[in-house]
Amino acid sequence: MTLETKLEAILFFKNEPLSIKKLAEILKAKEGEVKDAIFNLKRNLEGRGIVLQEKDDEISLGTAREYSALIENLQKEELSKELSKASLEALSIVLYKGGANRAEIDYIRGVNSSFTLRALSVRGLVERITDPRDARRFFYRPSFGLLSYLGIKSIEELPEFAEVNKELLGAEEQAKEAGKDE
Amino acid sequence: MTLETKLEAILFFKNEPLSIKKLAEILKAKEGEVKDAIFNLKRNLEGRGIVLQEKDDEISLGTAREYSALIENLQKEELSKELSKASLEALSIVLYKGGANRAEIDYIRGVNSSFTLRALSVRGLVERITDPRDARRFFYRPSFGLLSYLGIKSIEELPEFAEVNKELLGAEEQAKEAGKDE
Amino acid sequence: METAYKVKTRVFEGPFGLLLDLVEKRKLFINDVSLAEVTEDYLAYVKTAPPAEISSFIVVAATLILIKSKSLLPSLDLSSEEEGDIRSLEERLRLYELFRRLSAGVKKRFGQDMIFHAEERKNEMVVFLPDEQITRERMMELARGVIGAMPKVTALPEVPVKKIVTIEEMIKRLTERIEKSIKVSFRDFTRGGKGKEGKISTIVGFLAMLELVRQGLLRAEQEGNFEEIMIEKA
Repeated sequence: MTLETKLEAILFFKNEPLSIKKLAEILKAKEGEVKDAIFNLKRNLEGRGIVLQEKDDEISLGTAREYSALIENLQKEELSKELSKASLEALSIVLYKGGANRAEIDYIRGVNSSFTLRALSVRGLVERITDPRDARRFFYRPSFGLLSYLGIKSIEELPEFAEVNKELLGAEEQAKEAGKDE
Repeated sequence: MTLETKLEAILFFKNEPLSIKKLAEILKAKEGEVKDAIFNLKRNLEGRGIVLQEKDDEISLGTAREYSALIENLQKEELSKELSKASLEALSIVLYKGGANRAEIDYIRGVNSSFTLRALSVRGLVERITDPRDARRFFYRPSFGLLSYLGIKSIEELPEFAEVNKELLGAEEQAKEAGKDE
Repeated sequence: METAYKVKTRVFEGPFGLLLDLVEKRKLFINDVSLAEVTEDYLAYVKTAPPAEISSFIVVAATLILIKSKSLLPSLDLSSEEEGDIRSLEERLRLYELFRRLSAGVKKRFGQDMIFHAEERKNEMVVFLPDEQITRERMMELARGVIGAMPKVTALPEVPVKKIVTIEEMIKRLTERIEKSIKVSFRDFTRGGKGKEGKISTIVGFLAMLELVRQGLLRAEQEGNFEEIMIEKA
């Protein structure tokens, strides 16, 4: 029994995303050790039917994207793959910014996005949490469900992620300046 | 992609024992080939957290026996945990709507409730049955245990039931109206 | 893929979507020159939009008018705030352009090669375990709370700014003023409103004036920089 195999057993049994913090607690290990175990598990799963997904300090198991068609046929509930333009825009913002509050999304889109965000949250494509910077607001971040629909193991696998994310940090500063009086 | 990794993906996803016959059907392979793949997968999973289990003619993935103490602890911990606000909210909807499917609960709460409902199911607070209106979905209704815990014989005895029930249905209609562009 | 902006058939997508379509249709980059060039098309669309939607376009319309005015009257002095508005519009439009490009990539991938999480276990062991938080009163409070948090029909979707004044209203007001007094100063007409609302009102007024001049209903005159713009019925 290694930390890595215990980790695998726990993830399989719980069948839901778990945070590194929570895992460290269950495993009675340091978070750094858990991270090492995650790294090893990820490597060991390479080329297998199961993959490890990572997002916001949480991890989850899923089937590898190569088996998409095979598994989709076993799925009972019909998946809705339709996304409106508004939804696609909001999702891209949430993805490439690594989460955003409504004001930030509205600023970029130039229109109010509250209904779009609600619909995305209901569909489980974004997670609605309390904004860490302001408890009166919601913060929307990508969900594991969204990564799954996109067939990616982590947000970094999105095309152009590193460049765009960096570019956005710069733009965000400007936006803050410009949006000060709004 | 080999038969072995496909098998792993299928077993992981289905999360229930499957017969070799059924697997051969899904994999469009001969039973002999499936048996070989099972043999390989079993060997490959040796010493891991997830292992292949065979019982009668059925196989499934499970956690290795060494981890049973760990898993038991997890189970206990999960059940002794206080219910979250999200769970209580979902429970109140199931009660005042007189049962609901997940889509309806998601819609009313504005967030996805999959994990929340699972937690309620495991604790015997709601019963999960096939939705009489759509066999591909589940319908959640208050359990008898829940009603007797609340000291009522039927949901109509809940405080202000008629009024809250009506408001709930009305608000649902309104929200659909308000968000219909999405 | 989008080669032409079809004003009549296109669904409402907000001011940036419209503006970007117009700029891209002409294969232009985002800058003050291209924005000045598409201003009229933008306004033409805004005028055909349903009243409930016009409001979301009006702030951008106001900035476009500024850009257009500056290109028509190079002598026009812009305040630093106005220059800031123009810069900010260009930046926001570039940001929006970036996300529109990224969302095309997201669309391409969405639902293609998917990852699946395991299904729920069918016969999970069930232990009846209530929680002392579950009481009749609490259940009612929570149900009521959920109802209160649901969106209501009265909240109009996708409308970002308060409706201040429409172009048509301004044109109507302008025409009435002109008809009453033959010659009136532009500043007098817009009554030099204060703050954001006043500024927008001035800008929309200016736009309305340009429109009437274009239609040949009005004649406008400005004798020099900073001088009053005098308008009269043609």
